[in-house]
Amino acid sequence: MRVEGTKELDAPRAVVWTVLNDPAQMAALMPGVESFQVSDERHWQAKVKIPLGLGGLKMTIDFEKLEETPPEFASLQAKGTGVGALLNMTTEFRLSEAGEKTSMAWAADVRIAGPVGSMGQRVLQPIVNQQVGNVLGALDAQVQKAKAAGS
Amino acid sequence: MLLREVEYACPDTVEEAIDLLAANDGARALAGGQTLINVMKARAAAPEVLVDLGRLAELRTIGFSSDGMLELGTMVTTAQLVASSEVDVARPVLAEVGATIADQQVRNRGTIGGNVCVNDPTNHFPPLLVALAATFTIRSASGERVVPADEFFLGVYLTAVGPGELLTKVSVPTRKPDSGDAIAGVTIGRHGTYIANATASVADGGVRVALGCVDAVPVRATAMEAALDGDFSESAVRAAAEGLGATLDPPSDVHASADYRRHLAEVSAVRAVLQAAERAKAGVT
Amino acid sequence: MSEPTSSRAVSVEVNGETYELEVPARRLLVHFLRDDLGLTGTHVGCDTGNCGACTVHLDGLAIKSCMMLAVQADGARLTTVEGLAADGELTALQQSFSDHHALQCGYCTPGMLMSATALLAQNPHPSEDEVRVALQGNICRCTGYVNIVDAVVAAGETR
Amino acid sequence: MTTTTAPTTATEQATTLQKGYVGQSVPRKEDRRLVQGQGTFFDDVRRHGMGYVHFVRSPYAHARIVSIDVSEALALEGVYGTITGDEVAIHTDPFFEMSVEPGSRIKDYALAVGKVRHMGEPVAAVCAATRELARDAADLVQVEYEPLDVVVDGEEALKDEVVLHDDAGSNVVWQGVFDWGDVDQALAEADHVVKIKKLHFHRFSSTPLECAGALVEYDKGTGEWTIHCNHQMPGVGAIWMAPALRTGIDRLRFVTQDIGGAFGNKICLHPQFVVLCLLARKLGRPVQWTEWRTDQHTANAHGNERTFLDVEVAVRSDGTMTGFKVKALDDCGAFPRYEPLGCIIWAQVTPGCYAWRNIRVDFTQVCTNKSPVSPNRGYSRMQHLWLTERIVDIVAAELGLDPVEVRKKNYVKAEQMPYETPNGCVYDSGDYARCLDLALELIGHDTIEERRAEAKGRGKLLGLGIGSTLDSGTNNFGQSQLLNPELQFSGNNEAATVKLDIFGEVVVTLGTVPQGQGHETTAAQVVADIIGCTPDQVNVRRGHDTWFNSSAGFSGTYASQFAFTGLGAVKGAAELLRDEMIKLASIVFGVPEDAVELADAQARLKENHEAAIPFMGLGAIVNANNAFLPPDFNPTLNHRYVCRPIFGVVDKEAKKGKLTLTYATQIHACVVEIDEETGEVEIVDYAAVDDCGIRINPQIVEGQVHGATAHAIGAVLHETFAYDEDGTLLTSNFYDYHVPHALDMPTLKTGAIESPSPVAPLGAKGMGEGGGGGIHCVCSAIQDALRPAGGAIVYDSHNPNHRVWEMLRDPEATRANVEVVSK
Repeated sequence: MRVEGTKELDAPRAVVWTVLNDPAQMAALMPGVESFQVSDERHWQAKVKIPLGLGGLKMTIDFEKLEETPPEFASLQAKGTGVGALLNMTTEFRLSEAGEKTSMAWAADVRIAGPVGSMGQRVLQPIVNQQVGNVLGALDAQVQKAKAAGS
Repeated sequence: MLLREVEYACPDTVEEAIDLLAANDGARALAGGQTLINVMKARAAAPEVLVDLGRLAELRTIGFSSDGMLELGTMVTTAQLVASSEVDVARPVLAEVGATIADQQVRNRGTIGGNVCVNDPTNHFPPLLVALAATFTIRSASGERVVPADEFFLGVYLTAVGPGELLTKVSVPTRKPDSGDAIAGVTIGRHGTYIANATASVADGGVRVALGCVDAVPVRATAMEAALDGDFSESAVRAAAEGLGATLDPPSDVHASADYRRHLAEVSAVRAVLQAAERAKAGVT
Repeated sequence: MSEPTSSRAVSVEVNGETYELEVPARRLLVHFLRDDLGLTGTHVGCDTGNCGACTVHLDGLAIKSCMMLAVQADGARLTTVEGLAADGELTALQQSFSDHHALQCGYCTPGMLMSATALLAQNPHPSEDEVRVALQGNICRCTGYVNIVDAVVAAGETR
Repeated sequence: MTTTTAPTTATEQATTLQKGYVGQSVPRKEDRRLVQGQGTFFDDVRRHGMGYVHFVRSPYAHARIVSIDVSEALALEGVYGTITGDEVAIHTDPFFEMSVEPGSRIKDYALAVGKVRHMGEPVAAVCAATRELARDAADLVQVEYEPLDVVVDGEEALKDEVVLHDDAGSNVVWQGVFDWGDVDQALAEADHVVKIKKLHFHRFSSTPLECAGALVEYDKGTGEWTIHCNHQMPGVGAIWMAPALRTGIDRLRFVTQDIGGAFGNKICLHPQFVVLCLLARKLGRPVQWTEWRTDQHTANAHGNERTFLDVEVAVRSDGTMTGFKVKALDDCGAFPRYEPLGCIIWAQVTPGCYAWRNIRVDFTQVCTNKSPVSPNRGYSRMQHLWLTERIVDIVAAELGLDPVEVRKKNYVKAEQMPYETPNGCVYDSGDYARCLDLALELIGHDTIEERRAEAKGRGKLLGLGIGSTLDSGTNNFGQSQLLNPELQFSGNNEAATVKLDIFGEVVVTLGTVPQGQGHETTAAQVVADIIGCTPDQVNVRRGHDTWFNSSAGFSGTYASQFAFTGLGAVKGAAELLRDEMIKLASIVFGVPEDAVELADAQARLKENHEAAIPFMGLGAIVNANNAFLPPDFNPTLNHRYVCRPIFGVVDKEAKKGKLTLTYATQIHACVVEIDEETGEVEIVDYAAVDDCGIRINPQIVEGQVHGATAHAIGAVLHETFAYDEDGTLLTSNFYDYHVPHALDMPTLKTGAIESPSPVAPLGAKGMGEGGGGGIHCVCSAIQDALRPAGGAIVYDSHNPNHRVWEMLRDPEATRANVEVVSK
């Protein structure tokens, strides 16, 4: 399933880039993160409990940075394992300057394998859309925080 | 088919239920269980504690508030609602829709509270209750709050009911003279799961339209509502619905592409509004 | 306050007999009936509550025993297919199923009978449409429902 | 009443054979236990100390297995043990493959070895004290996978860019050309050539309500396994399992009791059963496995998916069709298992119901990363018959001909029976045109245009459809030699025993494995007529037991053959018993044998009914009081008969032969309404007319017609095993795989004629599979309904709302598929 969009962020590109490339700040964006561990600058791991209302879906997600061209482009791969579900996601973003603001074109290819992927088709897309919405909302907040801290 | 280990409690009072929900991280209220048990069988979700509401008789009542709202306890079963004379008088569309939910066995166990709290995008009651401008009473140790339908549904399996809270009742405005409600949609098989649906409620020359199965939560067709402006002629309704599909970002699955869902949402909205208006004119809902 | 526990003593009346057992909280009612009580007439045909092969009566209402925990049935009165012809005499509905060839492999039959018995208790002379609505939650892969619907309508007509 | 049985004018009894119990709707003997919940299905069997098995299954459609760690699972209290693919590879041999190269090089083990090839493929199994614990432990098995590229489309698989079986080196399982008559000449001489680029027959299966499973016991002392199960073809199951387990056939005892439907889907259970056998031996305890619905959908048995490419049909100006050619691409999923038999089984019905003589089929079968297939009601013929019916409707639509008239013009005629097809099969009897007339009468064909106009006023497009189909019965396994000349399979056989016990009980055992077809009842009817008693007096033992029932190499219930081979065996054994009973009585009476008759459960003098010996007397003499019998007469009152149908040998060069023996006809007609706005399809009228020769038990026959029709209606409108591009099955349960329920099924009208089979022992043809009549019929009706809305061509066998809507929205996209070249 591919989701994509463009998000305007009210901060200079450098600030946005820093937020997006700091694993610790990234962790704050993700839903249901219970613990977070950085292995090296290209690899990190998160244990999450994706909130699904009826009880969270626990997953361990390994992240790997695939490509980056500071300060405009990066791509990232995430592989998650949990009982009943396997998550494979590649995501990328491209930042461009829009005056004082930054425009972020993003895309994510999300694949969920396993029984949950097979069962939950009709609910997964809305869930993914919604989680993406949450992440973008959190990103906005995090960028504002970073901007405020930097200024 | 086989659940993960789970702890179970069966409280005798609402207060006790709320205490149990608050005291146990990962606790879920168990109402009819017609979705929750299934999700647990798949081990797609695994609450650590189930708080069974089965003995809470006070949540099984159907009645009226002092201001004339129809009040449905969270544990009112769909079958109970379908057979209720109060519902038949106050808001018959609830029974009409209830009678098409799943099957008789599920209607005998499934509850209105469970149906709305699950908020599966294909569930019948969430869009209906949005169209009917229902309110939801949520209780916690710190008291009671009332949430309007437009703010109740937050996501798939997610509602305004937070940890340590319990939905105790759903309140629906009783129908006014010259009002009409209707649901239209396309299902997988007859009386099956919805692929897309729309509910319309016409009253006082205005209309509320809510779409189901097109997003994580019911979607109000506000532009269409505004465009109608009291004219419920077929041409006006069709004109008002035009472009509605294009505003949606529905899921695509084995039963329907996103495009087909957009189309069905539009067709369903037209049909629901026309039928609701017809019923309003005829004085029946 | 009742504390959450992972197992619980359950007392149920099944087909007129009372059983008291300690049951794990996670055990489904259908497995309790089949594995713990040995009442294997109640069947499992799916894992999502769609097929209705596990239909039993809980305090007189038809329900799917795969969508309920055994502990939830504490204090309840249950009837399974074994309880229909308790004295060995087939009920009119059971006889009608045989007369109309309403069963082939017989796997869905217990659930069908329980749903139809509940219908006839409420509505002794159902129409074809009413029968179809009442049986919507029971899947049969053999008969195309033709003879099942006939059998239930006929059982209603002869009452 | 929901069934409108055809009016008497529409039911014609063509038979002249004398009817006793045979031919009557005798109530079923099976029913009494089943309506009381007293049937015994495999999951009802319990053994002391048994362990429950749960399979660990692959979430990936294609991946290398890097490692499997079972230590955490083994550490869980109550876990008895585990097994992985590595152990399977040591303790068993790969299953026998029927194909030639490259398919023959495929290695298929009971668990994935080294690699997984479809979602849900078992990679390990856990055995524990309870069902719940087994699953808990399975969740603790750590499997590390390295995902590989996935191929889920047959045409893509042909490119071999992603190869499933490295040993084979190609995804092609089998490939060959069948060429009968001279299709090139037929096309050259045709007035019109109708070309269809692509038609697709989708994946679905009958999804029996009872899933698969077994309880397996191992006897350490004798090395024997007892498999309490619901396998529907134990004879062939054992042929797969015994060599894999490196044991003898008689070491595997299959026991079935009641079976909750099978429809072919319980033929390929040998991989799971071998795992159970290994676990039972390894753990020294009975082990039990119950498949779940999700497992059945993801990893047991799908019907064959088939794509038809580059169809060309030769048509004369008068509407006579003289031949067609096609490239058929069959997708068998991850492992061939019962395949490549599907690459030939369709040839039993090569010309469908039609008299065209020039046919070329270029047939290829490939593997993809999807569930393996298995025979499924109408196996392989249904796909091909759908093609022939699509051809007829497309030809009619494109040339402006009446679909009824085109059919009648091209049907094989009653007076041509028995009719030899271009590939040497013999259609034994039938009258297709008369069946069609009856079906059309039942749906009120004469008022169709008025109904069309009336529906239009309600925003509905109304259409009429016809499905002409054949149910070929009694498989000649010699057809496998047309795929692989080296195979040592041919003919067929089935066994039965009939005996008279000491107290006069008549006891029958069957080699067949019934799953709801009422064999206990129909066998009793046949025996009762032959030995002169009532069916109630005949005890037909439930189920199948390879040790205690007599069985033969091809024993089982499949391929619409019970009426021929199963009842043929019963008849043969009963006749042997009858003859012996008469001889015994003649000795007792001291009269010639022809003075004795069997009736009313007695042997009596024809001339003096008062002089009679009850069956009990006969049984007692032979079993307990035989001293007075003459020394040269040694009766057993216990007879086995093997019914061996006579096919002759197949011609491997010309690929011709009698691939099967009986051909039941089913002609369906229906009326659908399509919502112009939403594409929703509603079947508003439906009729099925059946001709299976003599009907042993008309009620049971009609029940089979109903059931087959329901499967077909489910398949055409709702049921599909759809995959995404990653090989994830999107319809793994009954939510998304919607099977028809009572509200979805239209009222079915049925009619019947009886054209007795000249070749079958009782004049009765195998039936029950139904040949997919409903699929052909509904496709035909949808195309007819869409005619005024742009004339879309129905190109797929699966037509849910969304596809019909797309055909309404963009009919040209489907019309681009078709071209007519006229002289």
